[in-house]
Order: sequence, then C-alpha cells, then structure tokens
Amino acid sequence: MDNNLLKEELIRISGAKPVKCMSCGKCSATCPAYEQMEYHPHQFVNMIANGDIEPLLNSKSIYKCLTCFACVDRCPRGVEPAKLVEAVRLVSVRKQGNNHLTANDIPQLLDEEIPQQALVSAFRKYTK
Amino acid sequence: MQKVSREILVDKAISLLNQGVVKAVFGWRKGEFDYDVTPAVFTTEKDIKENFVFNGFCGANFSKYLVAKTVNFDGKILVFLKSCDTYSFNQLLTEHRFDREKVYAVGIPCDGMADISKVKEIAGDGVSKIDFEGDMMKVTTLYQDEPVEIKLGDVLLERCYNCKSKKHVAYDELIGEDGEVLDSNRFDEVAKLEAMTPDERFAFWQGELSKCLRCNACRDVCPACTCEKCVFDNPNSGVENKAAANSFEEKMFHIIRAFHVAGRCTDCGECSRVCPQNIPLHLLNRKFIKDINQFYGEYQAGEQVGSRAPLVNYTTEDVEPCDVFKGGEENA
Amino acid sequence: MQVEEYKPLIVAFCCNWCSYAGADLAGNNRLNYPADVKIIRVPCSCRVNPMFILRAFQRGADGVILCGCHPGDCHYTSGNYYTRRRMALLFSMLDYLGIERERTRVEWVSAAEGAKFAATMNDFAQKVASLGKNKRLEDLRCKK
Amino acid sequence: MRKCSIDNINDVLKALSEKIPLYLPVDRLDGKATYQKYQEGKVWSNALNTERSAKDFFFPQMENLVEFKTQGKNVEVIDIRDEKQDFIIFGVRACDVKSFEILDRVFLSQPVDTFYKSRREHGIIFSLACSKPNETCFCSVFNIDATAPAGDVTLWKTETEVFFKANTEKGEKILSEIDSLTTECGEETVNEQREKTKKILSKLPLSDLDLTNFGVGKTKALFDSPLWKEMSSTCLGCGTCTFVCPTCQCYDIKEFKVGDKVTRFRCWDSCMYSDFTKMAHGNPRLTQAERFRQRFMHKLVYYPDNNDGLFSCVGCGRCLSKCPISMNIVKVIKRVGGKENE
Amino acid sequence: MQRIGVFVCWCGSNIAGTVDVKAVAEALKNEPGVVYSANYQYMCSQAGQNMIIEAVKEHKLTGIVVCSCSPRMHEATFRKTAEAAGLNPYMVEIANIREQCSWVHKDMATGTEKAIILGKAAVAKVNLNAPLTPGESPVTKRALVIGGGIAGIQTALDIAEAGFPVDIVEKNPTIGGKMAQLDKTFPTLDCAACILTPKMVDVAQHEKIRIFSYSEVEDVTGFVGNFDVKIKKRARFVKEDVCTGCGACVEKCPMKKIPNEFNLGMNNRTAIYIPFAQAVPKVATIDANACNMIKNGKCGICSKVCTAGAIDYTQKDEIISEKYGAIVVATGFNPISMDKFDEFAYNQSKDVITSLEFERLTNAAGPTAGKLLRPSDLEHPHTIVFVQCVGSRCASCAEKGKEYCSKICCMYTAKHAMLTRDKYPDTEVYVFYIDVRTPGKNFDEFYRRAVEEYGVKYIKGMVGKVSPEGKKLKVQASDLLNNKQIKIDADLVVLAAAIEPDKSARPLATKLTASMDTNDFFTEAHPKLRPVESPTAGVFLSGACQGPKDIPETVSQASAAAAKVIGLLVKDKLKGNPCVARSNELMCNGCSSCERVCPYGAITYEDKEFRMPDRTTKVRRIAKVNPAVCQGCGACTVACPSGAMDLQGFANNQIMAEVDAICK
Repeated sequence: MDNNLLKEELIRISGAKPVKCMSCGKCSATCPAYEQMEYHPHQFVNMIANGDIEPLLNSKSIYKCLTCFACVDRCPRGVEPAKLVEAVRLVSVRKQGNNHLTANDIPQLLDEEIPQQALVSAFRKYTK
Repeated sequence: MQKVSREILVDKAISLLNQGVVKAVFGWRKGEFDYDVTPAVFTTEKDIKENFVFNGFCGANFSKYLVAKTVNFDGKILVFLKSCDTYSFNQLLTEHRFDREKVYAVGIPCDGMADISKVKEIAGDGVSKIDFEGDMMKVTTLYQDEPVEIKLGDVLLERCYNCKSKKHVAYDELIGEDGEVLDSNRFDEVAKLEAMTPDERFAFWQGELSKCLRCNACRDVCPACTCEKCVFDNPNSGVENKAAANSFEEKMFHIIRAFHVAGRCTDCGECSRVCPQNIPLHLLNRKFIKDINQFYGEYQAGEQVGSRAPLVNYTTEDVEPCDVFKGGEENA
Repeated sequence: MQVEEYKPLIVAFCCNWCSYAGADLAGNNRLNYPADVKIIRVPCSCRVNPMFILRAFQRGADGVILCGCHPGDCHYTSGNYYTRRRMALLFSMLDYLGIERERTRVEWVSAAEGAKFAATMNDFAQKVASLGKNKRLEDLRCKK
Repeated sequence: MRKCSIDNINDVLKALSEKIPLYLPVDRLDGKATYQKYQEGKVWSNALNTERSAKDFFFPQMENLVEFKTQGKNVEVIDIRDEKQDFIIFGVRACDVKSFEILDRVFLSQPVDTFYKSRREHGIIFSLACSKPNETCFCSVFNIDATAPAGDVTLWKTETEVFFKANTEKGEKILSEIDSLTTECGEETVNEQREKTKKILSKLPLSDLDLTNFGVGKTKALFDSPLWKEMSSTCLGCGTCTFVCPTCQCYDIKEFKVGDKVTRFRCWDSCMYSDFTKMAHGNPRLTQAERFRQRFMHKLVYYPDNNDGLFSCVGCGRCLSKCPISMNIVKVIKRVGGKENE
Repeated sequence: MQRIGVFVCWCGSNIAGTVDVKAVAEALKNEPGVVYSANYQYMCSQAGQNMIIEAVKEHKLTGIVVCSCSPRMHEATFRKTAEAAGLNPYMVEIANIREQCSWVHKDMATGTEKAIILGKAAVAKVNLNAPLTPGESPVTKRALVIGGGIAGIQTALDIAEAGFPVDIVEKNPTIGGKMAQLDKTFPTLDCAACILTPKMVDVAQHEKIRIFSYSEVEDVTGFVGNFDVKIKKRARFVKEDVCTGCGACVEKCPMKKIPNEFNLGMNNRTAIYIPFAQAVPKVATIDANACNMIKNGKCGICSKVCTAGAIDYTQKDEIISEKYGAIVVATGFNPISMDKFDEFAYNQSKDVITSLEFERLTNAAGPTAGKLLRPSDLEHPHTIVFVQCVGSRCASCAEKGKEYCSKICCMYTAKHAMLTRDKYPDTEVYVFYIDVRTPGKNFDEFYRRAVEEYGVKYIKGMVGKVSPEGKKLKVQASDLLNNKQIKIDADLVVLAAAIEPDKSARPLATKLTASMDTNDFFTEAHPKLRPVESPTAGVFLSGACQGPKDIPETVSQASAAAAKVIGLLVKDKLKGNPCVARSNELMCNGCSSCERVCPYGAITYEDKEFRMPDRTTKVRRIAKVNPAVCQGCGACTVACPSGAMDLQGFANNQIMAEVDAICK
C-alpha cells in the first residue's frame, strides 16, 4: 500500500490525531515498555505523521506495547499514541501470515504461573 | 382518554380557587361538539363545574396568553400545562414576558391530542358525538349507522405524533408522573425535503405557501411571537403587508416569521395546528432547529429559563455560511 | 441574432472598517470588477438584517453578497460572529426553500485585501450571471 | 331539467370551459377542496365545500386599483383596469350563493363598486345542491334552502347522475350550448334527494339556533353585554374567521412603491386586526373585545338594520372549523342571544 | 420634505475620466427631494467647499449629497463644510464614485450609469436622514485601579503623576502582588524587592493615590466617564489609620500555626499578621477565621499589647461608594493547581514544588531565609530537575491544564537553574523542555548563558513520571534528541506550572460588562490596535489579566493603560458618536436579545409605565441604550425581533431606501 494511503488507514483505524503532536516526548517518557522497544511511542507518532511506516510494520516494537495507555492519559495534546501503535499492529496482523502468535505456539508458552486468560487474549490480539 | 381525567383537573382548579391560591383558572371550555373546545378563563366554581372540559382535543397552548392576562391582574392565575407547553412557558420567562409570581402552573400528563380533521378523514363528515374509551374514540356521525372506532394514536396532531418530550420543564405542581425527553423523529420530514433537488423543494414550498391566506393565525398563536408590535403590522418596518399579494410576499412573510423565532421556537407546533390552510409551517421552524442542533450543538429553547439562544450567541469556531450546505448534501 | 447580454444586479453590503476599505483599496489599485456590483456601506456586517437581503431580491437583485471583517478581526469584536450565525441559518433556509444557493454569499475581506475583494466580486458576478435572472424570489410588481 | 351521467361530467366541463374559463372545486394534495381553473385532468371534488369561500371571484383578496407614475415633478395617473371576460364558477353551494346577495347589497348600492360590479356581471354561477351537510352547517337558520340553491344554473349530484336546471336567461343560454351532452328528464330523482336532505337538515345539531334576540333594532340590547369581553378574552386577533367567511367584505387600501411607480391596491382587512379602521387619530375600537363585538354585531345586527333584516351570515360553518380557538358565531348567538343575556 | 443639493466631483480626471460628471449631475436633478445639482473639479478644495456653503444658503438646502471619493477619505471634510454652512453635519451623504466606480470600471457609459445609481442611493438615504447630535457627558476625574500588583501600581503611579486622583483596590492586606513574592528578575537578575518596594512606597506616599487594601469591588454601574462603584472594605479588625505596623501584636499572638499564604504555605504565620516586612500599607490584619478572640471571644492579647490602641474586634465590613471616570483592571494571574497532575507526584512529596514556591525557597525573606533546602528534610538538594510546560500547551484536557503557552516559564526556569548553579556549584541541574521560547531583549542570551556558562543540562523531552522512593524522587523522562529514556534520582523537582487569570476576574468582568475569552483572560477592544482597552468604553486592561506577560511587558502595558486613562480624564466632556442604537419603547418587548449581543454592555432595562389601548396602564420592561457606551455596530438591531431597535445614521428605512434605489 502507498504510504499516504497507509497513513490514512492508520489514522482511520486509530481515530488518533498525529498532527496534534508537539514533540514533547511525554509519551516515551512515561512508557514502561520503553527499553524493550526499538521504536518508541513518540517515534510512532512522528513516523506515522511522516508516512514512514514500513519500519514500524516490520519492527517487533508493535508487540512490545502493553497497551497500558499511560501515554494516552499523559499526552498533553490528546494525540493518543497507544492507539496508533495498536493500529500499526492491526495493519500488520491483518496481512495474511503475519500472525504474531499461532495456535501451535501456545503449548510451549503454557506453564503453571501464566493465567490462561492472558494467553487467550494475547492470541486474540496478535492473530487475524 | 387522557391519563388525567377532567374530574381531577376540575377538583384541582376548584380547590386552588377556593383556597385563594389563585383567582382565575385557565382552562378549556366546552363547545358545541365534543371536539370543540375553547381556551377560556374561569373565575367561579360553578362555571368550572359546568363548562370546564378536558379530553383528547385540548391542544391549545396557554403559555402565550399569560403575557396579556397577567398584566394588571391582581393575584395568581392557574394554568394547566402539557409537557410541550412548559417549554414555551420557560421561553417566555427567559424573555421576561410575564411575571412568574402571578402564575400557578400545574403540569399535566398528556398522551397526545387528536386532530379533528384526521378524525373526519376516517369517520367522514357530520360528526355528532365522540366518546372516549381508553385510547380509543367512538365517533358517531350523521351518515353512519354504527359509531366508527378510532385509535387516538392514528389521529394525533402532527406535533403529538412526533412528541419531543413528555417531561415538564416548569411547574409549581405536577399531576401524575413526569415523563421523559423522547427521541422523536421530528426531523425526518425536514431531512426528506433536504434530500430533494432544489427544484423539487422550490415546487413543494411554492405549492404550500401559495395556499397562505395571510390570516396571521400562525403568528398570533405562536408563543414566541409576542412582540408588542409585529414588523408585519408596522407600516414603518418596510415589510408590512396585509395581503399575501404574490408569491414573494408569501415567502417573505414565512421566512422572516421563522427567522424571528429561530432559536426561540420551542417547536410547540401551534402554528401548524391552527393554519386554516394546513400549511406545514412547523417544517420551516424545524429546519432552523435542525440546523442549529447540527451546527451549534443541541439546543432546546425553553428547556432552561435564562439559557442563551443560539442566535444571540456564538463561538469563534462556528461553521461558515458557505459550508452549511455540506451537511445537507451528506444527508442527501 | 444579437441577444442582449444579460447583466446581473448584485448588491454588496460591506462593513465600514474592513470590507468597504478593501473595496476602496481595490479601487486604489485599479482592480476591475463588474459594474453590476453596487456597494452599500454598513457599520458592521452584523447590521445587515435578513429583511434587507430579501428586500434586495424583491426589488430585482440577482445576487446579494455580504462582506465583513475576518472572524476575530471585527472592529466591534463580535459583530461578524453574529453575522456568521445569522447568515448561515438564513442561507440554509433559502436553500431549503429551493432558492439557488449561489445567489447569496458571505465573504470575509479585510482592509488589506483589495485583490481579494475584486476577485470575489468577479467570481460572484460570474456565478450569479450563470444562474440567470432571479425568478424564485422575484416580485413581479417590481419589474419594469 | 336536464341531466347527464356522472361519467360524462368531464365532457360537460370540457365543453363549458372551451369558450369560457370555468372554475370548480378540486381536491388539493392535502385532500381539501379549492376552486381551480378547469383543464383536462382536473377532477370535480366530492367535498362538501371549498376551504376558502367563493367570494374571491368577485371580491379577491388583493386587487390593483390604479397606478401612478412620477416623472420629475409630474404625476401621471394610469387606469390599469382590464376588461373582464365571462367566467363560470361551478359547484357553488347554497350558502356561498347566498353570500353573493349579501355582498351585492354592499358593493352594488350607491356608490357602486365598479370593480366588483364588472366581475359580478361576468360571472356565471352553477350552484350545487347539498345532500350530505356537515354538523357545522346551519344555513337553514337563515332560511337558505341548501337543496335548491339559486344561481344561473342549479346542479344536483347523485351517485350516478348530475342534474341541471337553469334559473336565469344566462343560465338557459349556456345550458343550451351543451344540449348535446345532456338529456331532458323529470324532477323525481331530484325531489327525492331534496326530501331526504331536508330531513337531515332538520336534524342537524345547529338547526335550532334561535335568532330572535338579533336583527333589526337590537343594538341597544346587546351592545353593552359583558359577554363580549368574556368571549373575546382568548381571541388571538388573527384574521382566519374573516378571511374564510363568504360575507366579510371589509378591505383596506394600500400603496406599493417601486421607484417612480406607485400601485394603489386594495386587500381584505379583518375587524379582528388591531389596526382595523385605524385612522390618523388612532383606533376607534381599542380592544379586542370591541373588535370582536364589531364582527358579530355587524353580521347579526348592524347589517340587518341596514338591509331589511337580512343577516350577513349564511351558516356555511367555515369559521367553526377554522378558528384556532374554536370561538365562533354559533357560540355568540347562543350565549349573547341566549338566556344568559336576558 | 428635504431640499437636497447634489455636488458631483470630477476629482480632476480621476472621476471625470470614466464618469460623465455632467450627466450624473443632470440625472440626479430629477430625483425626489433634489433642488440643486452641480459639478466641480475638486469638491474637497476650499473653492469646492465654498460652493457647497453658498448653495446651502442660496437654495435653503437641508441635505447634501457629494458624489466623490470614498467617505473614508472626505466624509469628515464635508461634514465640517455642512456645519460651516449651518447644517447638521449628519445631513451629508457621500456617493463613492471614485474608488468604487471610476477607478474600477473602464468605459464611460458603464461608469456613468453606475455613478448615477450610486448617487440615487445616496439621495434616497439623505431623504431619510435626520439631524443627529452627539450626546455629551461629563467626566469624573478620578480613576479606579483594580489590583495592586506591579501592573496596578505602575498604572496608578502614572495616572497620579499626571495629576488625577487614583484609587487602588487590592483584595489582599498589602499591595505588591506576585512580584513581591519573587526573588530575582530575569534577564538582569536584579532583586525583585529592590525594584518593587520603592514603587510601593511611592504609591503609599502619593497624595493623589488612595489604597483600599483588603477590599473588593462589589458593584459597578454607570458608563465611561461616570462609573459608580461600590467597594467592599473587609473588616481587618485593626484601625488602619492608627496602627503603626510595629509588629508587637504579631509577636505575642498565640495562634501561630496558620499557613502563611505569602510563602505559599511553606511556613506559618500568626492570626494577626503583616504579610511581609515591606507591606503597604504596613498595617496588621486579623485573620477572622483563625483568631480565637473573634471566633470564641477568648484571648484579646493583641489588643492588650497594642500601645496605639489600633485593635477593634467589632469592626464590620464597610461599603464605600465612589465615582470614577475610568477603570483599570489589573487583576493579574495565579499558577494553576497541580492537584490533577498525579504523574509529577506534587501531592505525594513535599519535594515536588512549583516555581513560585522555588522563588520563596531562594528568597532571603522566605521560609528558609534564602538557603535552598529541601522542604521535606531541610537538607541541601544535590540533583534538581526542572520540568517545563506543566499544564501549559495542554490541549487534551481543559480540566487539567491550559491550551495556551504561559510565556514566562522558559525564562524564569533558566533564571532558577542559573542561580542554583551559581550559588551551589555542587548541584546537578536538569531542565526538561519541549521548546525553549525566548523572544525578548537579552532573553536568548540569558538562556544560553545558563547552558554555556553555568552548565545547566537542558534536555529536550518531557518528564513522564516522578515517583518518590525513600529520600529520592525517581524521575523518568525521555531524551528525544538521543532517543533514550532517562532515569534520574532527584532531590528536588520544580514544576513550571501554567498560569491562569485570577479567579476574581470572571465575576469582576460580569460587573464591568467587559468581555472575556474562554480562558477568562479579558479581551481587548482590538487585538492589534487597541490592546490596552476593553471593548467596554472606559474600562482598560493592565498586566496579566489580559494574557500571560512578564514584568517588562506588564509595566509597559500598565503605562500604556495609564496614558489611555489620562487621555480620557483630561477631557471635561465626552462627545459620543451620534450613530448609535436607539430603542423605540413602544415596540420594545424587553426580551433581552439586544442586551445579549451587545459587546459593550450599552443596553440596560427599566420598567416603564405605558398606557394600554383600553386606557388602563401597564408596566413593561424596556431596553434603554446608553449612547455614551454604544459604539454603533448594529448587532442589536437585527437581534431585535420587533424592530424596536434601530441604528441612527444607518436606520432600517435608510438602508432599505438605498437597496430600493440600487435595485430599481
């Protein structure tokens, strides 16, 4: 998909407004998964605004976002970065074969500690 | 049959009158036929007992009368208000048109009022008797052997058919339970017109407005039209005209009439009820209400005393006049 | 056959502080616009009563344009905001009645925008001319 | 008497309208009947009566009288009267036919209103007998026979046929022109219908209205009744009753100025309006009660006083069904003329 | 009937080049009311004007139409001409046949035709003109300044210096405002008290200035030049004229645990107190909510120790009524509440403070006597984090922050950072910023000095979270330039809180009928050309009540407002613009529509008795326009449904006559 179309699509899916961003970085400052991410919340916003989306789609960062919404809550401009991350993830997952988690992976993840509910929701979230 | 019976209202009126709370009672006076009721002022118990009537034809909105009747009246006047009437009541208070202290308002529940011309469309001419039983009416005519049974819901006045609210927004006392603001379909007809081509719309309105007699009933009944001197009666206003001389005058009158009440009209529907030519005047008022809701946010005139009408208000982000048509096209 | 060129009659209400001055500037810069446009000076666009607009149509105008200061720049701080609401509703109503929407317009022209004034009038006059005579809001008594 | 099948009535209408424009009650989209000019496709309404009365044909709501043109300091007076041609009003009910007589007494007495007169002379009236009067009808109270109305031609309509009877020379002449479309017949069917209708008329709820307290010489007795104020107290002051009334004849004269041209016209006025008969000094009737009284006293007392006892109400019932507050002449007759006032 | 003279100007060839001026004069001769018509090369010349004067006399003209250049050019000229000829100046109308005709059209026929039509419109209007006389009203030569901060002080001093009496109303016990709480001022780093307190003393000693401290404006009526103001002087239970400010009462007062507002609650004061040493007036005030004597009738120590006998426990609030010609609003600002910013832990840790609190912490007269100590344990902080834009530029949540930039934070934060590094070189100072905004004389240089000379660490990025852990404050932030997340263990966190107008401004605006924007800043009459006036005539704006401002800007605006006030007060009479709205009482419904659209508060209501048609009387509410306040925009004329409101000089019938003339 053409970058501009992709950008429109991401904005449509997320309902977020990257254009309102004033680059304060509070989203990244507040992000608990920051260290695990290759691209950080403020980069998501900036790169989507610039149509530079391909690297995001190919990055594992989209699976590192916990969707805790701290960035959404703290953003002074109402940009809602988490929703943008989510949108990128959806675009990726919706491509056939891009499932981050398949049913086959689940037995390996099972252990005594992990709540089954977490696996079910992860499966729902990371799979088409 | 209305939720509240004539007897309850009569008892209420008489007791308030006898207690000295009020000195006069606004009510509906019995006429020649069962559907024929006249707004009237009652001052004696005897008159109320004999002539006060309340049935499914008591559509008249008393609010406007208070403007004239409270002036120099010594004491309080009792007025019975249906939910729709209470909005007009508040709007008049917002505009300081009468003294709230001179009125004792009793809110009454309403199931909608019937339109006698719709009754006659079903039962035929020569209606000699109408009996109410529950939400049915039995209509006896000169020409049918058996009374015709009609459901109240089938012959409601247009405004009751699209009732916007059963909630009373003003009263001193409420008889029965209060209702709720309803999701009416009152803008459907407007949307239908908006969806037409300009030519169709023009033909529609040309046809409707050419029926106008310029009897001024719509203006004179309108609770928002309480001007001391109406521009259409004022030879110095530049728009005064006694006759609907031609199609321009007809449009001029109705555009200005609707514009002058825009943002103040509570959509009480009296204009359409009284029009002797059955012009759907409410469609003009509702167009303004619909536009106001769409462009400036939901606003119901009369909902709150003292609220600021949309045309005497603004925001710096308001829609540009050239953009107002876009909404219409989306609807189309 | 020689057909006489149809010339629309256009009434322009201009606020004294911005648009009238903008029109003056168009004159100063010798920017042409059709002579069909006749300007009436009002203190503020909010002085224009819908009755004036209907009156103009009645008396034979083919288009009516209202010019005021840009929103936020009103000499009287808020006048044009009221104008904007009033005219939005009025124009929407005229459209609802089937009257051609191109016959009415509101334009914000500042005292510095002589070029915009001329361009607006050229454009408006041309659009109105393409609609032809005003038939839907005419008063036959006013025709010659 | 002649007749035609109801199926052929369109042929009759077409033939009549070929030479003379013909107006007849036609149902509007909202189901109400109005007079419209006949042309192919227009269907004669079955409604009892038209929304507006038939007085418009002779006394239209608005009528231009004269034009002035100023040039410099000169004023030119232009007579804009156009010669009226003949026209037919078809299907006028008895009440409206009677109203013409009431208007005639006003407009044709000296000084004659020539605008009215010329229209009246050109009008040919096809009246229509009633068979299904409404509960609001009370023409019989004014001695109007709804089963045999006057007019140049009287019509009776049954389920299957229409009967024609000429009453005047004008009527005979015009009927003779459509001889080919009608057949001669007896009066039995018509008489039968008339008898039936009369029975209904006598049973109508308003047929027993008592007018004894009104008419010639009653001004003093009624003028100061307190009921005027009471009954008018909720009157809106609109003009509905006067504008739908077939006998109301008040008008105002106004001017319309365009550049150097002034058109003087007249239009209906209503005694219900606050500026009714307003003059330089002000208004002779200050309150709605006085204007309200004027309307009914005029119909029931002043007019009869000046016109040999003839009431200027024809009982058509339009004001009963149209008044926004259901106040009307019947209520006035009953209360002001009734026991309450004695 | 008018007798109108028409004068068509050639303007050399400017008009005559494309308009046949003679034909125009000839055509207009036949218009109704026109008795004389002429043309001349330059109507605006002395000769042209004389021609008009002669014609008025000779032809007994009552109205004049000049077909010439734009009325914006010479309307005033020809009005003066008319006046010289003995006519009312408002009987003149101009047809603009130059800028809007000859200059924009090319051929003679078109130009001439249009010029005639424009002339006809002007004639039609003049036919309906009526002589107008501007109303005159006297001016009370006294000004009121609301607010005794630096803005109010400067305005009052400037007005008083010009010789007009001024009253300052200050709601606190002392004047001085926010500036009195500051330590140093940027970019020069002079001590705030050193430059402010002399001015406060000037105010106190100026014979033309009265200070109503501990007072509020209760009610304002009237209009420009003639305001009637009621001032509520709250009871301070100390006789102002008797108290010497010796402070004996303060020393002895047993109620010592009242949070000290002046130090933002960081230390305590007594129930009877003097806010600070240089307070003006230097008079004690008893806090009625804290004083045991006033609450319970037990104590009375202050009264015993006061040798001057100034204590009066029975004092009552007092209402003072005074007349003013002009009112200056100088109500100032406050930092917004930090309660809603949980992420910065302001309510969880005493060591998270606002910048204003930081000012007090570094001020020699402050709670720590000028030593920078952590409020929690009074230890010297080694790592200090400054966070900018807290609540400023915050578009997402109106209940939390403000959408605007607070303007002063960048500079005072640079100042704080620099001063800290200067005094305590052992501290690490971090400033987290989104942008550094330094427009102003020597401002950017100042900021660069903080970085380059003082080693303040500026980091582009916001702080996301502050969490107290033991004695430390864990600060988690992002460094956008290095694309890193930073974690700092700080000892002190300073929040640059957004500023907002004082809460007293909104009710005051209502009393003054002065308009405000959605942020409760007062709106100016024109954002560019009349920045120190409110749209309400006679009300002026000074300082941060109009928008965020630093001290130099505040002082310049204060002096500007004073200049405007002086300009008003030197006049003996105010001449109004006669083209104002007028309400026809007979038609007015009293519905308030006009009042609601009036930007100037020129419309008031009164009850008036009317005769009714039935000869009884009735009392009705009707609108009244104050011609001294009305500016003649006409918004009310359209809001009025009955047409009772009309605009003189641009009346309904006049505009419609113009429309008719143009369209015929």
